[in-house]
Amino acid sequence: MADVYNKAGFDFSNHVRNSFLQSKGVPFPKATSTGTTIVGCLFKDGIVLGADTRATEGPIVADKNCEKIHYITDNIRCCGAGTAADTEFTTALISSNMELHALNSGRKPRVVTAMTMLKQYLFRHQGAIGAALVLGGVDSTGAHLFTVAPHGSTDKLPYVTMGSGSLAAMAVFESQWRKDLDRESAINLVSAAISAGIFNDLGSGSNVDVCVITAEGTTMLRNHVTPNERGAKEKRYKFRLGTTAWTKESVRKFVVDESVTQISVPAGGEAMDIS
Amino acid sequence: MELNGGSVVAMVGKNCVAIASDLRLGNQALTIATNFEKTFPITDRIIIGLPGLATDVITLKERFRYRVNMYTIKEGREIEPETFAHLVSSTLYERRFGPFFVEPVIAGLTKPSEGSVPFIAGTDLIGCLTLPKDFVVSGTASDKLFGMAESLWEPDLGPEELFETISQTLMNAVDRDAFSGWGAVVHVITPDKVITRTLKGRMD
Amino acid sequence: MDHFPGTHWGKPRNDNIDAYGTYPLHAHQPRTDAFADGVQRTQQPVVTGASVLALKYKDGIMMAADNLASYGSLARFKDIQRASGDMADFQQLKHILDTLLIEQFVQDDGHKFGPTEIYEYLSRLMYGRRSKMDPLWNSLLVGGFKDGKSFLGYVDLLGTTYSAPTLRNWVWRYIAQPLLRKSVEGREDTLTEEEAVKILEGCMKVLFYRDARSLNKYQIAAVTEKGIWISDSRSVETEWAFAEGIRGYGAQTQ
Amino acid sequence: MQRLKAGEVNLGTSIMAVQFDGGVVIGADSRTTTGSYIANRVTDKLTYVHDRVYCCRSGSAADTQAVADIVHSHLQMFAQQYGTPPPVHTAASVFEKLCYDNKDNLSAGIIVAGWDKGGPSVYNIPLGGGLFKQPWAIGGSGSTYVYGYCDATYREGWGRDQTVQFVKNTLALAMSRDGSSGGTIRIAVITEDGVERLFIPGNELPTFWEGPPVPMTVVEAKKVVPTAGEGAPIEVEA
Amino acid sequence: MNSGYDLSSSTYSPDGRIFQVEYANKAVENSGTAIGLRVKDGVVLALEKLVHSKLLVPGTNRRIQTVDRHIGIATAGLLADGRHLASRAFDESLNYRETYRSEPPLSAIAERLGLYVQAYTLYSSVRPFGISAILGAVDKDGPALYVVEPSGIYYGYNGAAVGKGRQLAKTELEKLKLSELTTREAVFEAARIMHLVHDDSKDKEFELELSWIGAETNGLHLPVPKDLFEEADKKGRDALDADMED
Amino acid sequence: MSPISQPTSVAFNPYAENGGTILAIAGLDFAVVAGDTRQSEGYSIQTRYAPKVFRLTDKATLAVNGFAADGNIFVKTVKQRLEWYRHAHAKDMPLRAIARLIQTMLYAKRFFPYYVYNILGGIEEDGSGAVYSFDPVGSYEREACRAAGAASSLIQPFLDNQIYFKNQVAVSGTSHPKHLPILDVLSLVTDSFTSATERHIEVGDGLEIYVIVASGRSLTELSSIAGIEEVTGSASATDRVFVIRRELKKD
Repeated sequence: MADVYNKAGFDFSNHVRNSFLQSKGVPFPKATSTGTTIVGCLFKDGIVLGADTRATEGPIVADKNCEKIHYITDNIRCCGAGTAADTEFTTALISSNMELHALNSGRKPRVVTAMTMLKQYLFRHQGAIGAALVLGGVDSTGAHLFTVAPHGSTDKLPYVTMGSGSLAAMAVFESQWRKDLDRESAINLVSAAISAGIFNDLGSGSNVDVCVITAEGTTMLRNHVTPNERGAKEKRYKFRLGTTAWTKESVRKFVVDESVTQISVPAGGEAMDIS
Repeated sequence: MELNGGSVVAMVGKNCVAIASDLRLGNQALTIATNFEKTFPITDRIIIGLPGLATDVITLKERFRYRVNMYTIKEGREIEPETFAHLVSSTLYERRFGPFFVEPVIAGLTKPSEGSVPFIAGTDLIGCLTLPKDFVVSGTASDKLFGMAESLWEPDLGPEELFETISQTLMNAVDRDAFSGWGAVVHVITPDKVITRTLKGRMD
Repeated sequence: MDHFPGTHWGKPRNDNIDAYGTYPLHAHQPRTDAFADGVQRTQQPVVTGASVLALKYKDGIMMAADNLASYGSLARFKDIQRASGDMADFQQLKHILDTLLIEQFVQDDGHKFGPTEIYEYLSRLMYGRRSKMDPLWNSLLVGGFKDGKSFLGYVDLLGTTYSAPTLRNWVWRYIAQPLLRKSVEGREDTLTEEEAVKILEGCMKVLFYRDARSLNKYQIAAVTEKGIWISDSRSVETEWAFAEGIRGYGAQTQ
Repeated sequence: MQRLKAGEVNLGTSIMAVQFDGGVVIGADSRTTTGSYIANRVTDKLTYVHDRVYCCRSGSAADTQAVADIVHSHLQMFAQQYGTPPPVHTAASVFEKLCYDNKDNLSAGIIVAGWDKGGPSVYNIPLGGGLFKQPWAIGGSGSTYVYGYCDATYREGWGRDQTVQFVKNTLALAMSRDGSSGGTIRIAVITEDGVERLFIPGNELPTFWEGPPVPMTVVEAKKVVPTAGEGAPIEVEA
Repeated sequence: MNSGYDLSSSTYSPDGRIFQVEYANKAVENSGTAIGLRVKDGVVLALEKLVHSKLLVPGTNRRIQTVDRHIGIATAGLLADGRHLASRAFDESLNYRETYRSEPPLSAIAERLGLYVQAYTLYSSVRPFGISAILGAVDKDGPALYVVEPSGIYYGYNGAAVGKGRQLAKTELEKLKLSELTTREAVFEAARIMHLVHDDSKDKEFELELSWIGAETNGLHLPVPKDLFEEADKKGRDALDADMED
Repeated sequence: MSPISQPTSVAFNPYAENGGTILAIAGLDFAVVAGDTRQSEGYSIQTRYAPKVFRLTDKATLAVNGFAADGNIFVKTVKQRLEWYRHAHAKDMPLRAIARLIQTMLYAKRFFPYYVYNILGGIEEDGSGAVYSFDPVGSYEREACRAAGAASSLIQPFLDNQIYFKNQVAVSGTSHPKHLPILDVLSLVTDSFTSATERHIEVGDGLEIYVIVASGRSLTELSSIAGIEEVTGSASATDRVFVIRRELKKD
């Protein structure tokens, strides 16, 4: 059990076994993926990022309200599409590396640094880590927006989209994006782009998350638009107690029943002699 | 997942959580054992459900026990549900390219001083955490469990009501799943006790 | 009765097989030879024509299509007007449809095909061909106007059909569908011709921006009560200036 | 030809570099595709590796970016170590070594061009490595359509403006035929004095023959239009 | 009288005739007249359809039929044979299109029909067609007019007439400068001739059928439109009356 | 991961999967047949309104789900056969005969099947509500309820639980009802679909519920339902067909 303090990096030790199982016809369980629409766009004072909140396992919605805008540093955020675990852990890794880098260098973190770390990390794994990212932030050199594809290529653009809903969202950007939008219009545009993904791409759904990053600070608008609330059910499905038949019961109580018995002092008794 | 079969579901109630698993252990379509519990207590107030490849279920159960013990020793306190969920997640992601065939479900209450708040979580086989407010499902009957739970669950169920809802959810789901079933066990965790009941189920 | 000169006159007839003497009237054997097994039609498209967008508006149906037929990624025929999918299959389809229309013309019995009849025919044709595992590799949009009602329908190579206020095909659907849905759904009865043209122009612009197999050269056509018009070849205004200052893909600034 | 990895972003690309007396002109289209979707329509494929040395990238976006980043780092070290800007040949050689040594894992076709004390030069590093010094080089999927045009058109002794025009025309022709190339044309003129960037927007590209004009057609309802030989007459029932 | 040489079309008479074919011609000669005019910019077909019963619905049982968009056929003789031949012509036309992906020239259709009709003169088991067919079209070479006879022979014409009144009709046609007439003018001439050749004494009622192919029909074979038909019909009738008064 | 798929396959696949879900429940003297209206392909919605439930006669409705082109052709063919039956016998084909007809038609294409799941719901000759469910090659069974299609695995266990009272212990001395009241059934149908819409990406947009009511049954409960519309075919019909349309989520 030497791996309590694990070495960094991945452990491939089950690989051989798994390949064997697979060759024997045991199906590989599906990883959660975020079909996803994620977008970002530059505006007058900074960056607006957006994401839907659906996570899927095949055609099943695994999570109706997941968070796809990940924290990198105070002034940098990253939206993830692709294999959910990969986007989660990749951004977490880069986030901590950024923190270390900032402590090491004593400077405020820059977006290009995060971008470079991400692309080198993903390139090193040659596409095996299925993370498609939209990275945005504001640093001393201004506002920056990038996409990072799973193989480690990056793009620098004023408005970007990623994920299965990226085409729908891009259509909105291409027909409505203008230079130097104000904050409100930028938020609305990003919401419209995400909504296009939510309503036209089956892999995307539920709510719109928005994050605004400016030189002044970062505002996370979690569930900024919620166009897909579930309505009330027509019936209630509470069961009568005793509906389910069971054979055995055991109860483990945390509170040991105890009764405190007052040991009465004889009335008018004298104080103990302690001398 | 289909090699040994099995399903787990966890639900949030009012000041309580419940977690339930079936009892089947199979070799593909052949049922080998009908007392294979897939839920394991981690602390008094945390239970983990591990449906999946039986060898990994046992390996991971031991590994989590070990890691939680190490945590307890190092930190000198009992692990909290959310911390444990991240421990599970990281443990699985270490093996991103050679994963355990297990999709854990975690149910627990935070410590009393923090209000005994219900906590449930699930991850996929490589450790992607989901933290829903209502229920988590996993295993070979996950589709059916999703359908059942989505229809039956409602907020603020008391421990006994939650027991009925989670039992009905699991039983009816596994009855439509060839790889799960043969009875079930349900745990309801409340601030002052854990109620464990074994359910009568179809034996086919 | 053996009315027809040709293959079998002068040969003994076999009444055991042809009890009602209908051969060759109803029992044309498909002509096969030693190579018949080797004959396969389109199993994957070779020349792919570009796609068509269509929408319903107040006065009828409007469509837009770019003029490009791509061969893989080579723009080989620049002056072909409209099509979608495999060009050879599309030309075959046009021929079949033409034959049908000649038959109708020759019969001269007062029946005229409207858009719904053409659509039904094409969907049966497409489904029939897919069932023979010999599909016509096209997606078709049928738009028309008859008896005061407009019609718009879609058929693809599998025979899958549906009617909807906005339709499009191939990669275009992912890009143009959201735009069309947003601007058309629920407004089919109020959209004016100018608005419809504007919507399609907006779509064509985005498609030109984002589809690697499109050209900034397209035509718009409309079918209304008054008839059909097909515009000349036109282009949209495009916007590139914002990109002039972009340098590199990352940290580069020079 | 090495294939792209599944799902990889592709620089379909038309790229080009031409030397003239005082420097080199490099140019590229701006399209990046995944399948037939244009992931980026304003890509900058002209990549800085040192002050007077640039490269044009074609192939996998991830691979060429990684290689260019590594070379960029190498050349910075070189300049610091030897106190002199790296010659174009040096830069090209580093590229070539990386491409050759990793030929099984890379999908990169790169043109390196720039100016050094020896004057302007252009190097072509095709898929799999190899270093070829040429007065002009074209690359990427679009280049196959314009080799003939280049052979027929190129002349030695051109000045800057003629060379720029040649690059512009060649790229526009390649972009019009190759679905994987398109967007705008980005050009950089590298001379001793510096690097001058030129930008030709997508709506101002040089145009050539594009087929006969297509006229407007109007068919009034209840009228039948004659057809010349082919196709059904268009009949409209009102 | 014919010593049995007329019992089969596969048998010649001693002097080299096929009586069955000649009898077929008789069937044509007893039928209402059909004429065709090939003029400057089109073709007009006209036909005298004898109405043998007042119970028939006017305008039905058309004897001028359409073969393809640009081809019409008028037959004199047995109506059923005419229908069959028109259907065969349609098949041939489609077959030509199927093979060559262009609209068939009339010469090709006439040739194929000629061969087809001729095949019915070779076998004892069948009888020859009892019709002569006038085929008219405007194809890529301009206006064309052919007649296919029961023997299978076919000729191209500027003006053609078959059926009862063919002699008189031919004489009238020969008087016209066909190559200078427009299609519209030819419609009037055709109507006039049809009224002229109709023999009121023998056949009481007839229905005039008129069809045309030309610039005004966009190259399609269509019945002459109602207003023009009525005008031409009236003029033809009037001309006849004027002749009688002379 | 990329939604753009290019037609690169060597062999032509004559089938597609167009999503959606259908279900039917039989009551004592009524039957309910429902389906969502989304038609999808991969991650894209082809149309938000493509009906999956069709009225065949005044006592039979058919729900089809699977490959849409096969489904549409199949329904057209069934309707044609029923029309011929009417011509030959001057009456509508009885429900159980339609069920057998559908089996025969499906099995006739055993080696190039219609890739569709059918559920037939209606009123039998004895006036009872009935549901017949079919597999793509014609195996069929009369049941009280059935879900099919993309989200069938989500809905079927729920129906087991709520219609058959599976795993529920009745209050001692009583037993579970054999048939549910019509309004309860309709609520179950709606809840089934809203739940499936939440959890299955291919279900949504709209819901169409056909209700077939046996002759003589009171219609008062139905008249309380908002937006219910009668679609009975012939004026002389004694069995009545209604349709209820509801919106579902569109994401």
